[in-house]
Parts: sequence; structure tokens; C-alpha cells
Amino acid sequence: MSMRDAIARFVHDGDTVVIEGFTHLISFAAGHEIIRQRRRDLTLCRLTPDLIYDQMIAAGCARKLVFSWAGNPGAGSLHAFRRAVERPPRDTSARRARAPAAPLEIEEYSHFGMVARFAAGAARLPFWPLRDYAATDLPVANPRIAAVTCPYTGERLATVPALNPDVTIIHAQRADPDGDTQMWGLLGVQKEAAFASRHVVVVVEELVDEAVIRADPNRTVVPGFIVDAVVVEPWGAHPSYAQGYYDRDNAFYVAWEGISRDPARLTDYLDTQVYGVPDRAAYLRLTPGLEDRLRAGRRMCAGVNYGY
Amino acid sequence: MSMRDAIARFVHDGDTVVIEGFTHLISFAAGHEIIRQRRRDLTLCRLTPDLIYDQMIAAGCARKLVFSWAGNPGAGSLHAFRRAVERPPRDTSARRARAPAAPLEIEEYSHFGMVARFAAGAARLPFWPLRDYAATDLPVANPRIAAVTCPYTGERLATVPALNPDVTIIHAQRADPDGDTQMWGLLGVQKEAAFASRHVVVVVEELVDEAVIRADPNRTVVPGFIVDAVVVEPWGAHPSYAQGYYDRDNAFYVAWEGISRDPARLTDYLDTQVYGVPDRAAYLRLTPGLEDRLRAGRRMCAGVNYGY
Amino acid sequence: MATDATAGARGGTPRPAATAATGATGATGATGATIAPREYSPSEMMVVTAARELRDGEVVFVGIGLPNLACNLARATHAPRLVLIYESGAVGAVPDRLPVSIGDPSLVTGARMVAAMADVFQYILQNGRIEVGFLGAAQIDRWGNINTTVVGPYDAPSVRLPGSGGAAEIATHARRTIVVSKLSRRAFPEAVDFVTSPGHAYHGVRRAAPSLPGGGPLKVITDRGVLEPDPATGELVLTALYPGIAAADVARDVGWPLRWPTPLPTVDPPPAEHIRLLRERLDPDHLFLKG
Amino acid sequence: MATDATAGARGGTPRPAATAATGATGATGATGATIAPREYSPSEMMVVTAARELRDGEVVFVGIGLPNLACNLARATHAPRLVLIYESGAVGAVPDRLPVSIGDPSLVTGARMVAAMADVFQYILQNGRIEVGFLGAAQIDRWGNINTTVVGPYDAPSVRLPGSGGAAEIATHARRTIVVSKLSRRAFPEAVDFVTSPGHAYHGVRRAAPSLPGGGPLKVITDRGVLEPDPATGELVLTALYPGIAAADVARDVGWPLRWPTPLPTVDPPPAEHIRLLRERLDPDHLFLKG
Repeated sequence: MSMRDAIARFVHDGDTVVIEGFTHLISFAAGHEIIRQRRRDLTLCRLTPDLIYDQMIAAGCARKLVFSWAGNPGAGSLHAFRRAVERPPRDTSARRARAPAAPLEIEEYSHFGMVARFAAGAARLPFWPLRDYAATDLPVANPRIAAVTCPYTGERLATVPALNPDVTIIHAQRADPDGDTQMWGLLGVQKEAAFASRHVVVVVEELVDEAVIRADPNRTVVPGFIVDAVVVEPWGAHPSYAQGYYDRDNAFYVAWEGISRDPARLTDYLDTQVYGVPDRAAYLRLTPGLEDRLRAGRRMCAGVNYGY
Repeated sequence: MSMRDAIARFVHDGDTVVIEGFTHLISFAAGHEIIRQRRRDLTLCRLTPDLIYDQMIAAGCARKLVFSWAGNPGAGSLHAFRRAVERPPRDTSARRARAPAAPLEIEEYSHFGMVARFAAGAARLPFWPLRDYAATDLPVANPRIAAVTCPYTGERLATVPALNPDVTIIHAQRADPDGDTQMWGLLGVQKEAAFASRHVVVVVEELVDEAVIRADPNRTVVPGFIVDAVVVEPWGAHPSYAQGYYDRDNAFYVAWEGISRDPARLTDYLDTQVYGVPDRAAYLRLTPGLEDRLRAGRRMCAGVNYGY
Repeated sequence: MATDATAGARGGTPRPAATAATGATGATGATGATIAPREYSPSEMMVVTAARELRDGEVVFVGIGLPNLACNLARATHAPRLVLIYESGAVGAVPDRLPVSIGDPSLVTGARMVAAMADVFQYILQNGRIEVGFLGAAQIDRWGNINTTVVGPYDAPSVRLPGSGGAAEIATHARRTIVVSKLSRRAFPEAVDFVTSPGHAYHGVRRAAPSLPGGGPLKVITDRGVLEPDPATGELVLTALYPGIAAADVARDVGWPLRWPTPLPTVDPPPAEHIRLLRERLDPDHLFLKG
Repeated sequence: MATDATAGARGGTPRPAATAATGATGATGATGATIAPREYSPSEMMVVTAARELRDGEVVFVGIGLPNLACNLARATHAPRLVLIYESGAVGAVPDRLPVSIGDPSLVTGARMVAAMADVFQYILQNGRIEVGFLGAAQIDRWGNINTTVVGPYDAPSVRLPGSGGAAEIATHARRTIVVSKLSRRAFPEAVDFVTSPGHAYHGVRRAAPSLPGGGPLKVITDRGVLEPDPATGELVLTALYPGIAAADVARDVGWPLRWPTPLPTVDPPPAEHIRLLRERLDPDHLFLKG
């Protein structure tokens, strides 16, 4: 399925949408297509909103953000996000200037809290218990953080509610046509997010024959029977990365600090790199030499024996 | 460390002991050494007691069994276990004849319940919630199955208490000297059992250089920093199996039905194959041709690229 | 309520004809001639009947023995895209020998995925991803409750059975549970000695979500016919007979006053091609198709 | 109770001299000559001081920047068997470049293990397997409470910071949390605007197991000296100064009446070899050692 068709079919206005991947394997291609298709009122969930949700917030796709760490890892801030939530005191003119196109609701956890929300969703439990948030202000800021009493010890434990998105989109190194998906390197919470979700779209660097998957079944993270669509989109994670395929574009992450700080530059970025191209292939053509700069070196591991 | 030293050091009378591995990678070598060292009053925990706990029960090591499916998979019963718990009515002479050396206490769950107990232990939570046991007699038979109320939906969910063994012993294909352990094929609940445990002993087919582990870090299931001892014991899982090394000895599993049904034959088995040998190498020498019969064929998978 | 049903006499007040076993997949016909009862064994008929319950593309939680053969027969005939999941974690197995245990290495070699058991039970089964679960039963009672734990009292059993394994979870969560069990008075009592896996009523209370989200044992495939729960009461009633079998042949070995509709459908006999497949390809050594 | 401590005047009632930063590992000496303050930067001194907190073989939950450099310095000197874990799941990483994010691919290539984040947080961190956790802090207050969420009110912040990430969990579960933060009045207020990660007292109640099983922020390593909680009250007090710094230089930028024992130990200056290692091998481009 093309990315255009997958987004048209599985992402609707008002949906709860997850694009997961912790630094690694973030599907920017999917985020850009959602922007191009001008989806609105989305509830965007991710541990780390990262540049992709900053772009989607700037483009007006988001009604609400559910997250646990909203920064530009190693480089600075997500300024579109910050403009949407900051309210500088005593300077009403600045405040008006900084106000976003639409107000952004936030629902905030810690990483563990988000992981636990996905785990509960994947296990079809209404909550997940965790030992966390004692003596912090997070449960005050977010009343959805609640508590249960252990029936054995009487201890009070924090709980978070299950997160069951309408659609989860994950990027992976490879899948077969049935959607059996293999990834390696950092795995984040993709498995939990996929199992928690009503629909799952997998975007891959390579579509491989079923035999490739079956040769190493322990490498499969998401089984095809929970996958609704497989989209083949090489370099679909750039400026994020795909271990074994291409490196993270750290220069772009650093550049985002300046781009996102300036609404005009951000608009220009969206116009050129997102709205201005029809698809990921065209996006890549905008930056000649990108592939050569970031293409992964070779560090192959040996195989193992599955015989008996 | 030798198996003898590892058992001497990490398994004590009265301990709660886990030898995990679902059909695959069951450390019979460890079980036999525990029998040889005549440990007593152990609380033995496993989803499937399998032949190894039947042998340990017969040898008088166990005070209590915690389990979820006590059969001989594909072949019949665990008769030492059955003799220890069955009380045939109306036949007191048979009852006396069938009574075990020591009475065996049992604590019973379903597979999911045992998995959840290990997961709670691994997460250092006092309980784990699961949607299970409604309208069954298991919570009547086992009052440790309790319930919590979801703080969001009001739904009552079953709970099981955490299981934190004194020692977990797992068999794996390979580890490095620091204890970083890789396995493939069926993974059972080894990861959870290891993380839940105060001590962890890993028994491996092969000790490999750290570089082998580091070449494919996604294959590591148990990190060295939670491992207390690495024992190198080729064929240490026989008659269970190690994917890529040797097949399950199904003939022995079938034969166990007859051996374990007859206390005299069972005693003879223990005398010959367990007490009668000093270690696993000697055990293997008792059955010439065993390795040739069961050695795995070759079904290598390809490696993947970890470069960037 | 279940108590409404206990008054029903044998053969009386038939349940509305729900899908009979024959209606499921239309497995017959396409592959040609069927054969006479003496040309197939009761076990073979059970396997063929179970296979007909499976729809192409379904996700099936399967054990060893007859259910495994039923799945393989379905894959070889009308349901090539069936996804088989074993509680051991093997997903999409294509064993090149008949596995003797659900943890057999042949289920791993060439599988689509190996899932850790924590994921099998939480993310697959409890998640509601399993469409069909197969169970055996040492005992199954009038209300579909299944016992695989003990014969006699729990604390002093005359026979200690293996226990639940994953059975309680399958009967709780699978959308449809199919029980495969040979008829006998001992195996089909009025009430089981111990409820290991939930049926359709427990001490008079009908099963319901959210604590029991799955459908429970919706088909009980025996060696003489098929039982299904009466939708109104949850009581198991006879809904189809194998060729050459009379309802009384079933009722004789069932420990409660068995009811059935009139007329009572007869299951199509197995196509000759399916019997050939079973004998020549799927269980050539007759490991599981003995009786 | 925390209220006991609020009466203590600056410099008064010193806490019993707990392990000063210099006592941790004896990192100096073995590698020879130390150097004068003008020959190393405050950031370098912070890294060297943090490295001394680490004991060989410990399991450390580490972030990017100065803590990462501190761990690498410790590994290159007295703690070669330190196990580094990043919240991204990389265990035992040996990056061949300086990672700019905790999810950098160089942390995976050649690592000992990659753990899924559900396992990192449940089986490693909540399990109590982390001996040392490093945290930064936009604000840290008198009681060791850390804010990385907002400046100003939560619903209308003047500055929106990234939030917790894994910080709340680290401060909850790591046996010892080490905070690395440069001194400023803004960063060391009497009370933080928002408690993201728990310190030693919250609204007057001291931290305690089981809800807070870890030790909390037991060292706060600044660019001028080291603060530690008074064991009796949980209040952060100055326990060691860097060479050439006076206690008043620290107190000036701390938003509460800072206390310290007399005499106040001075941290050993960095060995020349450690500074060379940092500059030439561990951060040759001065990516993190700017100031």
C-alpha cells in the first residue's frame, strides 16, 4: 500500500494516533503524509514528541498531545510545542503573538507511565500498576494518574489508564507481505503500541520474502495478524534513523532548534519539505547527497542455527 | 564455575528454586546435581514440572510444588508427582503404598497465572493483574489468587502474588564470561524468572567471547549484571533440547511414563543416571550414540547489519 | 438464567437451529466424493469436523493431537492462511514433522515469530486476538465447564490430572472455544468435579463480559456428534450427529438429560480426499489417529 | 521531620561529616600529579567529581552529556567494569563516537544487550537493579526535589521544559541518584515550581520505602562544590568545595540559607591525566565540555 493510501484509510480527523520509535525508527514519512492530508483534531501520543510531532503541531494537525518528554534530544527545544503551551506572564502582546493557531491540550506522564499505558492497552487491561509518582506533582497535574491497593501487602501503588490508539504507525527495517515485522537496534515501545492499537500500519525499509522472516523468527517483533497495512518507504525515518540502513541526521536535529524557534522558517520548512513534495521519494530528492552522507556502514552479525 | 560448585553455592535446603524453560532449554543437569547434593525442603516452581521435577520429587528434594500444568507433554503423567498428591478412596492399603516419602504441598495456577507471578516478581511489584479465573474453581483451591478493583472502570480483576525465588536456573545456547546470555527458539518465561530471582545461574551449551554477544545485542535475553554464575554444560538440557544444538529426546519422554509409573524402576533410574554419575559428562557416557541420534541439523539464519 | 433449562426433558424443546457443524465452511463438495462410515475412524471424523469450524485467515490457538491435525487439514484444504499459535510462543509454525509437544523444536524452525510467553498470554490471548481456541477435556459438564485438574476432591484426588496450563485462559478469552473429546459417561458428567476452565454457567450464573470476554466452548466435537450451548440457557445440547449414529447413542454416554432439536442435522461424511490427506500426509504413522 | 531543619542558620549546626566526595573511590594518587584550578574548567571538574562517585562493577543509568563523560572517564580509569544502561534500552554500550542522544545508533553497535523499554523500566529500574542514576535539573530545591517540567504555573508556564522522561523513575528507584547541575539562583530555589522527580521531603514529609525505594538525590555535583542531604532532615547542605572556591561563593547562588560543616572538605583537584583523557579522547571536539 502506498503511504498516501495508508494514511487516507487509517488516519481520520479526531483519531488518537501513535507514531512510535524511541529516537530510532520514527516514521517521519507517515507524519509528513498526515500533514499533507491536512488531518485535524488528532490526539497525538508518543513518549518523545520529537521533531515529527513538533511539525504536526505547527501544521495544525493536533488537538491534544499525550507525552512524557518533549524536547529535541541533544539539541534543544520543540518550539512549536512550546509556543502552543507557554503563557509568558506580564507580556500580553508577546502572549498573543505566541499563541498557536489552535490551543493544544496536553496530558503528561513520565516515560514509565507511557510505557505502562501502552502495556495495559496491549494486554487489554484497563490499568497498569507501577511504583512511581510518590511525592511528585505529576498526579496533581494529571488526574488520570490514580492508585490501587495491593490485595496482599496493602501497599498503595500508582496506576495509569490503558492507552488504546485508533492507529499506531511504526517504522521497521523489514517485513514480509503479510506484515510480519522484524526490527533490531533500539526497540522502544513499538510492540506494546502496536498490540494496543485498533489498527497498525508498518512502514519498512525493505519488503522481504516470507522466507527471510521465517529464517529467524525470534527477530519478529510484530506479527502480521495484527498489521493492517505494510508501506514500503526507504529512508522513511529520516531525520531519525534505521540501524543498519542509515544514521541519524544529527545536523538536522541541531538545525531544527533554529527552524522551529522562528515561525516563519518553520512555515517555510513545511511548505518546502512537506507540502511541496508529493511523497518521500521527492522529499529525498530535495537534498542531494543525503543518502551518501548518512548511509550505514557494515557491521553484520553472524547468524544462528535454528535446526533440530 | 562447575555445576557442582554452582549448586553448592546457590541452592540451599529450604530454598525456593526455579528451573525454567518451556519444553525447550530445561536444565536437567542442574536438577540432577541438586538431587545428587541431596537438597531437601525445596519449594520448586515451574509452569510445567516436567520430568525434571518429577525426578526431584521422587528423590525427596521437594517440600512444595508451585505449578500450572503437571503432565508429561505428549506422553502421559508425572507419576512421582501423582503418587505424592493422589489419595485413592476406599483402598487404604493402596493409599499407603502410594504415599510419598514426604508429603508434597501444592500451590496451583494456570500458565498465565505463573507467567504473571514471575512478571510481578521481575517488576518488583507485589501483585500482577490479569483477566482470568472468573467462574472457575481455581481461586477456591488457591486462596492466593485474589482481586483488585480498577480505579478507572470499577471492574474487578484477578491478581496473583509476585514470585521472587531464591534462585533461578536457566539453560541457554550461549553466554559470555560476564553472564550476558543469548537464547533463541522458544523463550518461555526465562527472562521474567531471572529478573524476579535473588540469584541467577545460567547453564550454557557454549561459553563465547564477549565479542560474539556484542555482535548481536538484540539476541541477549538476560544481562550479565543479574547473573551470579555461568556453568558450561554441553547437552545439559537433555532429554529436553537446545534449538540449534540437539533435538528433544522424545523417546525418553515416552519411556518416562513406564519408568515413573513403577517406583522400583524410578529408583533404579535415579541410582544409575543421577546418583551413579558424578556429572553430566559421565551421564552422557552412559548412553553411547545419544549425541549422534539427537545432534541438530543445520538451519542457519542470515545475520543483520548493526552498522550506522 | 440457567435454571430455566434444567426442566427441559430429553429431546424436548429443541434449541433454535444454530449453525450446525456442517454449515461452517462448506468444506465438502469442492474436493469430490465422500465416503461411508466404515471407511473412516471416529477420530478421523472428529478431525474433519473440527477442521470445518475454521475459516481462512483466522488466528487459532492450538494444542497437540487432534486439534493440530484439524488445523493442518484445514490449511491443506479450505483455509491455507490460517495462523496457528501455540502457547509455547510459536506463531505461524510449519513443522516438517508431526510435533509431539507444543514446545517441539519443529514448531520454531521456519515459524513466522517466536513470542515470549508473557506476550502470548497478555498481548495475544488476553488482548482478544485469538479467534479460535482448541481444548481437550477430561470432563465437560452440562454447562460446558471443563475439568482437567482432578477426579475427586481437590485436596484428596483419586486421579490428579495435569491442571489448567493455558486452558482457563483460552476458555476465558478466545472468541470461540472448540472442545474435542470422546463421549463417555465419565467424561460428560452432569457437573464436573472441578471447574478448571469456564463454561457457560457457574453455579447458575451465566458467563458475561468483561470478566469472561470470550465466547467459551461453543462447539463440543465428540466421536459421535456435536454439542453446542443453548443460547438461552448455556446448556449443552446435541446439534448434529455423525452419519450412522442415533441421538440415543450420544445421550447414553452423557450424564444429563440431553436435548436435541427435531430434525437433527447429520454432519456430512468426510471427503475421501481429506481422509487420504490425513492418513498419507498429516499423520502417516497414525500417532494421533489410532481410534 | 523536615521542619526541624528550617531553623538552622547558614553555616550553623553542620551535618555529621558523611562521606565527602573525595572519599568515594580514591581516584587520585594512582595516576599521578593533580593540577591547578586554572588548568581545568568547571565542567571538567564536575565530570571528574562525578566519575569519583562510581565504583567498579556498578550498574549505572546514564544520560547524555556530562554524566556520560563521567561514566566514560570512570571506565577509562578506576571502574573498567562499570555497566552503563541508557533508558533507550542499550546496555553495556561502547560507542565509537560521542553519542548526542541517548538513542544514538552508536550505543547499539557492539552493546551487550538491547532491552525493550518495558523491560528497562519494569525489570531493571523498578526492580531495583540500578545502583547509580544520573539526573540533570532545571531546578533543584532545598529538599532535593527536581523540576524539569515548567517554570511558572503548570497550566500557564512561562517556560515549558521537556518534562520527566525517565527522571521521576530514576529518582524513585535508583539506589543513589547523582544530580549534575551548575549553580545559579534560578536553578537552586528554595522550592521548585513543580516536583518532577522526588527529593528527600515533599510538603514536609520525608521520603520512605516502599513508595520511594531508592536513595534519591544523594549528591548534587555543581560547578563549585558538592551538596548532600542532611541525613536527619533531607535538607541539601554543602559538603565539599572545589579548590579555590569559598563556601560563600556557593551560598550566594542557592535560594535557601545554605549550611555546611566546619571544617569543610575540599575536593581533590583532577589528576592531569584525567583532564588529558577528557580533552583528547573522551570529548575531543569539546561537545559537552564547553564551560
